Amino acid sequence: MAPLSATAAPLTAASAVEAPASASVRSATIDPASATESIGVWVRLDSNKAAVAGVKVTVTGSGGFSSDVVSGADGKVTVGLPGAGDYTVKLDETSVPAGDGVPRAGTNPRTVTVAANSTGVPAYFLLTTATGGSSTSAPGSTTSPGSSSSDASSGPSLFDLLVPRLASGLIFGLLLALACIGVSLIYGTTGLNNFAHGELVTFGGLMGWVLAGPLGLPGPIAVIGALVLGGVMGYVQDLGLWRPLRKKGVALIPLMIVSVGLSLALRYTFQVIFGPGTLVAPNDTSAAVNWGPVHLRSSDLIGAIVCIVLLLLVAFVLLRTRIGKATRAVSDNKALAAASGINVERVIRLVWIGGGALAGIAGALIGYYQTIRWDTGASILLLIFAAVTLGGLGTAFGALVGSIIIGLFIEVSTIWLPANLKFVAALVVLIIILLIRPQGILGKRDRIG
Amino acid sequence: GSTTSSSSSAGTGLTLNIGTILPQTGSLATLGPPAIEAVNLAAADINAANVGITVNVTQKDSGDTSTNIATQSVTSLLASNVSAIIGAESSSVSLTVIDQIAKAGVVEISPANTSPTFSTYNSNNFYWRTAPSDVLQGRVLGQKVLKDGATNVSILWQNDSYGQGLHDNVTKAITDGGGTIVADTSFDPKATSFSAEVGATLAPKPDAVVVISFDQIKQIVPEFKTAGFDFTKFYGSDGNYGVIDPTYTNVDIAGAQFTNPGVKASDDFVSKLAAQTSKDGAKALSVYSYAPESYDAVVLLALAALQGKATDGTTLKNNLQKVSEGGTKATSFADAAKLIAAGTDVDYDGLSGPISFAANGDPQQAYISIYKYGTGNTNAYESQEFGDLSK
Amino acid sequence: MDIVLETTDLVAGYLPGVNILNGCNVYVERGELVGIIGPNGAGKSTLLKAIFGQVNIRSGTVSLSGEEITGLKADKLVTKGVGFVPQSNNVFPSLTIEENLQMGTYQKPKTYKERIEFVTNLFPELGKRLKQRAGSLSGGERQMVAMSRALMMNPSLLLLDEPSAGLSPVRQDETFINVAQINRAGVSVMIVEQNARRALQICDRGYVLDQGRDAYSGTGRSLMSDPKVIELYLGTLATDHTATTSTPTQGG
Amino acid sequence: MDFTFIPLAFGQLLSPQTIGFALAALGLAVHFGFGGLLNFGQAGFMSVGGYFFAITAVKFGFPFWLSLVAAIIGAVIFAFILGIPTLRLRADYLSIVTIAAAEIVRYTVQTPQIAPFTGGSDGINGSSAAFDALNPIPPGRYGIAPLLYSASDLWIIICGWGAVLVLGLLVWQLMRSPWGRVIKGIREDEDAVRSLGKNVYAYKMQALILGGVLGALGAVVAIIPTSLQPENFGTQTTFFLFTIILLGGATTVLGPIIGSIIFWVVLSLSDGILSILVTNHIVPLSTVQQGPIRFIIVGVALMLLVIFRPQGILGKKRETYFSV
Amino acid sequence: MNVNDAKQIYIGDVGPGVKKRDPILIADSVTRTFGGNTAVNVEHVEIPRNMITALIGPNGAGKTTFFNLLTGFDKPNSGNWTYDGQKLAGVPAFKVARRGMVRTFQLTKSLALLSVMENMRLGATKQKGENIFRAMLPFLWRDQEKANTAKAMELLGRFKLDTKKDDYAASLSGGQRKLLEMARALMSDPDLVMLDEPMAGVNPALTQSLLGHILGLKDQGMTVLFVEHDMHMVQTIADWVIVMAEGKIVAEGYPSVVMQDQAVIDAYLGAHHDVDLGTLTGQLAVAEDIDPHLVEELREEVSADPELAEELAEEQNRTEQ
Ligand SMILES: Nc1ncnc2c1ncn2[C@@H]1O[C@H](COP(=O)(O)OP(=O)(O)OP(=O)(O)O)[C@@H](O)[C@H]1O
Ligand SMILES: Nc1ncnc2c1ncn2[C@@H]1O[C@H](COP(=O)(O)OP(=O)(O)OP(=O)(O)O)[C@@H](O)[C@H]1O
Ligand SMILES: CC(C)C[C@H](N)C(=O)O
Ligand SMILES: [Mg+2]
Ligand SMILES: [Mg+2]
Repeated sequence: MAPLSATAAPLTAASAVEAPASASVRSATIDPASATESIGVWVRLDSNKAAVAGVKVTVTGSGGFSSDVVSGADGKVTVGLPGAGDYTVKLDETSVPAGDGVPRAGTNPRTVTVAANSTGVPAYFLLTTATGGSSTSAPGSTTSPGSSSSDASSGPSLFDLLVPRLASGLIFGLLLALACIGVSLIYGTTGLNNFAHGELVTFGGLMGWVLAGPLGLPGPIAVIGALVLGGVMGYVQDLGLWRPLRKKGVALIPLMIVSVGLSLALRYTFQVIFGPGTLVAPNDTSAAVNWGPVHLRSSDLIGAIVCIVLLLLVAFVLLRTRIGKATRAVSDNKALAAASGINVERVIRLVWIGGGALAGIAGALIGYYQTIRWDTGASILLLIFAAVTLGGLGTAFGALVGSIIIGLFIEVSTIWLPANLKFVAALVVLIIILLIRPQGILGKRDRIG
Repeated sequence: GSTTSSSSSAGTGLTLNIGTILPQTGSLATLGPPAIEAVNLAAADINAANVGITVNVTQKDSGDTSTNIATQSVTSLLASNVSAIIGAESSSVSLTVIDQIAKAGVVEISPANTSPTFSTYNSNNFYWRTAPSDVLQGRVLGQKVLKDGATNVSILWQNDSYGQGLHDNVTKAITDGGGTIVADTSFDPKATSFSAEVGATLAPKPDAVVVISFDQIKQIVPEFKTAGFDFTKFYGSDGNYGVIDPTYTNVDIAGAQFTNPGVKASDDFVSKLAAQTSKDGAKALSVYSYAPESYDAVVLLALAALQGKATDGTTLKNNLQKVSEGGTKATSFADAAKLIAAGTDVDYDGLSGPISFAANGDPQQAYISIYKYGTGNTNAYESQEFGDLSK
Repeated sequence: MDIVLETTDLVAGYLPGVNILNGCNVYVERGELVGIIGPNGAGKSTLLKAIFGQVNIRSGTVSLSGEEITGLKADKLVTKGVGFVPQSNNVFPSLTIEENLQMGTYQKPKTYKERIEFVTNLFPELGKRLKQRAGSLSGGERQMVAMSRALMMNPSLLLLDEPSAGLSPVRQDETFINVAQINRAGVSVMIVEQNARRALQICDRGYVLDQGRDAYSGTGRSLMSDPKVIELYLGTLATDHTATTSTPTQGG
Repeated sequence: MDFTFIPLAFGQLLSPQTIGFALAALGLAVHFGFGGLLNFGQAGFMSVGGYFFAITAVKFGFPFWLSLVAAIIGAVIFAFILGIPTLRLRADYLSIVTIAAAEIVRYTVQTPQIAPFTGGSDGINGSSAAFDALNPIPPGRYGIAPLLYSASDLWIIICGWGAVLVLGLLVWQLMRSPWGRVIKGIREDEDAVRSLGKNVYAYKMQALILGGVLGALGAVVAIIPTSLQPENFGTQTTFFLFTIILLGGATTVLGPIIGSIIFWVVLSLSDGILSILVTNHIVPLSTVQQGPIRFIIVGVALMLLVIFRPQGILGKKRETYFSV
Repeated sequence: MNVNDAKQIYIGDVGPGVKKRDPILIADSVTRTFGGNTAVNVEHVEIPRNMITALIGPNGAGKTTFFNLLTGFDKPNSGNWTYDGQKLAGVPAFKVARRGMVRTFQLTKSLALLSVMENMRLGATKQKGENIFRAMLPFLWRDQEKANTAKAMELLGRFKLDTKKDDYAASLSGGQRKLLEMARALMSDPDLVMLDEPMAGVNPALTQSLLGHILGLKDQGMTVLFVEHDMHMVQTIADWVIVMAEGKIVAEGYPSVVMQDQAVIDAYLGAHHDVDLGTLTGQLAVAEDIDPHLVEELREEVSADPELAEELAEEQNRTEQ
């Protein structure tokens, strides 16, 4: 690479080489139209992109090639080249109209590599008047990921960064919470860590898609349909698989493995049926509200509201109703619950139906919020478990709190961390919180002895 | 996999067993079918030509990198004594199995790997590919962005071998040309939400955005739309070209442009593929990415076998370069086979372009096509750039 | 005879091939208070669990007021008026005391108000801490909750598995008095106890269980003074003591 | 019809992948089956071991033995980092923390910023050079068709099974010693063990390290014939490992090894059978659908297995009556 | 009563927190609160060495919590205690046990999927084979293992668990678990054994024979601190009794003395715990020391039911005669 001296030194490495070469080649012009290789110079203002005409630019290359050109009215000029290779492009700063400034620091002169058969290889100069403070934007400098490296003045403020992330984190957290409640309750009532719960979510999403997409039903009906079908799926699963296994007295860990198997089987069944691609339900994706930096679609807002309403409803059912209390009793001690006259099987069946329904609607809403795939549920399963654990296993409210924390951390962390580490942030938070409260945020410890 | 043996061909000829590891599952599964069908088609064409070589194909799944399927598929292919393996599509998957294949003395020829990593990878010359390194696509894409007038560019790219390589080369082209990367955001290939990433990408108000992904683009463009982005400033690449199609109605990305290595698939080829597809009982194809390259890969292997008069991996690797460059040009298998039979040095130029292998197994020249979307998410071939990597 | 509960040749067990109950025959007449005692591991808890449908019954029958209920599920039995206090794991740890008691009236929520009064009278300690989670209670407090939960149901047949274990002496006595009282009010009771003398005092009849069989039976008092039962099971500690309350213990 | 898939499937009996999973599963059995540590992050241990091995071998050019030691040290360090804060957690919480830790490893190694070191999402290729250099077997193809092995295949298979044998014996001996008794006691109730004067924390840590090192060694065996790919150490791998130990019997030493063999053989067989069915148009499926179908089969097989033999192939039936 | 003993247990005036001549465990101002509720608030207590001390008190008095604190299973809000002269506060549970202070749990903790014999062996201390490196070399620990097994067999015989030695602990009945727990604790030859209601749920005859064993252990120098609600047992073997109520030590003394203490009787024992409950009079008498409310209830019941009234009158006649 040629040295990139910031000063307007007249001699660059390339032009130094060129000196002893024969003078006859000097200023020889090659017709850019017919040349197999050419460089396209374009001089513009950095601020408003306006073209700057009449600026002198010299292109020099090996073998003594050199060509002086002047930018046209559109700021452009094309330089025909004798062949592929490295060329030095230098802008004559004295020819720049007064007040238009100088090229961005470090860009003049510059080496441009031209590959064979490349025409119009761009060699642009952006003129800026902001001299001293141009500490940034040296070409090729590695920029910090996830954030802009351009001048601080134009960079977004922390507020602008934070608020949209809080919004999307909150929405995602709420969606996650809906999906979590089923896991939490099923774990609570049956002790089963259901690894196939993700597939209930996927199922809901797919059903939502089928209803809204191919069947062309309106969105709200599709979402309600997903809720109903999710409940049916939960019921069928319990009836066809889990109940017989419970009857057989299969222990929890083997049951968990059954759920892993079920998850695999269902997930790939979805793939066979719905294909491996991403499915998108018809939706109005333009922003319904623009609060400063926050852009939300109407489906995002409605989704969030539906989540909140459903979560409140679940809370009410669990805390206040007889069946809700029975659910918690079953989760504590099945034998004793039965001895208290609770029909344990019925409670578990209800939990499956409810959990399936909530997962179903969560899936449908996730389909609207993001997109749906055959493995959508599986890909958020870890987050579901993390949220449930964070809140305290088996406590439905814990799942809510955990979900929102996870949702927020995933999004907010991207302000400081590379985006591909966003799950890491959430998981680290999970670990840290569990270190401080090993029983989860809302979990309670029992006594020893 | 399905074995397309068939056709009791010219009595005493050679039998070439090839396997494929192409994505039937995983994040590239949308781009698997065109390649899979093209391989079947090529085998059928070769066998139909009846020139003393029969090709047997065993198709296996490559999955994606999150499963270990590729390794297993390769193990099984190697054990069934294939002498060449076509695949994988994803560069990362190829990297998983490249050593395993090379150590077995079997040729691996990928129709779609574009990561520059392979150009310098020491595989004892058992690794080849018919798709050009992203040094080329990156350059074309980066320069295209600049030529369209954008100088402050954001890149949103998927963090894998392919994304990394393309990202590096796009970045180089843009900064070399005097532009600036204003936001450089990578995402996990398995990410499910992109709002933060898109937010970061758009925060510095770029003139253009380059998105390097696989089918995640379906989830990415709505975020752009919600943020009120103008899609004429949107650029994509081979990994996500064709993913958005007229059935995708939520976002109209009219004006978005995509690069894709290779030439536009010819109508003739497209209709032959369609016939093959229906014969195989598979779903009709909607994209043709890397179908020509896959077809050519099979043809080149068959030619190399004819040239070397043997079908073992070493013979194949020793003759691949020879049949691809220097000599009399031929554009179909039948023609090239005739030339070889006549003892003429052949230079096969296939459906995907003027394939001529360098010693490292890379094609030296290639076309990069540019496609542009119109309203209704139809896309049209715009132009193509010819690139030469030999210098 | 009006028999409320009867088991005939009951055989039951946990592990395949291992029978814990080997043909057990017991019955409870209406309004009767029957005690079951026996060495550790004799199968007393197993018997109660078998009656209550929580252990596999391999052969034999259980009948409730003449109706066969063998293997019927627990919640069905509750509907039929059977209450059960298990020996261990007898509270819902993450529910509050109040919620534990509510579970007692799960099938008849209307009766809650009335029953809770009755129960908190019985165990005033509980009444004061209705909001405490049962999981944090002391051993004896748990036992009170467990007993109360069963009493909330107001059953017509009550199966009690060592209700006095872990209770302080006064609470034990109180429990026995209460059981007697409840019994006098018409509830048939089957009580398993290790605090055997106390239990036999209030029982109309008793069984000594040994190795899954009803080895001896008789009125409470006859068992208490049966030398075989004393030797095998009751020991002489308590009697010794009653006789020699003020004898100083000889320490080493 | 092409029936080579049958011998081929049985070729999985010997494959390095089987060995790698057998070792990692054995490690998981130490954690979970014997010690009751619900470790859902065994893939993380594998990943760490693999990276320590590959980075030292490829980037620093360590000789094989040194890289192997590095892999072990890596696993030990990871065990400490993971164990010091988390071994106090209840089993189900531990499971989530370990799964999270494994995912953290997987995401972190792929960070582009440290890609020069870790290879980013490409992983690291070529770590077997030093190992192959030790190969005394003359080059060539060995075995009976269709099971032909190159000299380097054979070398890793021999060394791998040697390692399985030695480490299996070691674990077996440990588990029937008083040390193993303490570990099993902790599985049942750690407070009780504590009350008997055993340093539960230290024992758990030892078990975590032992199992982790086994996982790391498994990863080394698995990556030598192929390459190190971060995505290969995702949660799916841990699930497969659990499947394997439950298949074989979680509280046995032979179980994980047999489980691994069966798992891979069955996976391979299912693929072969499907191929035959599809190719001969016995089932109406296209090649593209065949990929997912085998996972459906694996999933269903897994369920059936657990349903009909919950204690695993070698486990004691008795244990399942006292549910975990 | 040990007043006759040559050695007196305490120094100075008997009362809560009295100094002991030879204490093995001394605790000072130990408190533990849960929420607003103070479960333990012990100002000073000393446990005499080589004696059997009973800790009694109403349900919820804080006995178990106090055990948990002393043995490191729970953290106090404040407080200090020494064992054998060494500070013990803040020492983790396993180290407490290693120093010879072993406890059992009120709610039993058997190691379900270990056989009864393995449970027992686990109780032994200083096992060479429990070191991971030595564990690999069986010849280093085989002899010790044999000795432990023999010892375990002997204990199991005493606890009537020998026939169950190869069964999983999960298959024991409630009482058997209690027994196993205690036997296991004894495997370690503790200096101070702390038993939390060891005999609750154990059948009386067996209890009786085990008491003999405990006395034997005391002869060999062991100190016992136990919580128990069975007064027969307390009176039979305890040398000293400490009474706890509402977290505090409210009385201490020789068993016979403490049990005559009116406060203890009122709060805990009841004056009539030897009265036969089989009669209404008996029940009334006992009810009198429990709760006036209960008495009232009983009387109401009697007056409502002529049969009962008759029965009561008859009984009273009999006793008067
Ligand atoms: N973790 C806890 N949270 C809240 N309260 C608790 C907790 N542990 C104990 N308590 C309360 O502290 C008090 C003392 O309990 P403790 O178990 O020490 O009693 P105890 O004397 O052993 O009683 P018992 O004889 O019934 O076993 C009880 O009232 C109990 O409810
Ligand atoms: N879950 C179980 N699995 C297998 N065997 C069991 C189980 N529970 C109890 N047993 C066995 O059944 C027998 C009877 O147990 P049970 O609990 O009925 O005794 P119990 O008479 O109630 O004794 P205790 O007075 O000690 O409570 C015992 O030998 C015990 O070992
Ligand atoms: C199919 C293609 C999108 C694959 C991509 N070029 C890669 O190398 O990974
Ligand atoms: Mg019992
Ligand atoms: Mg207690």
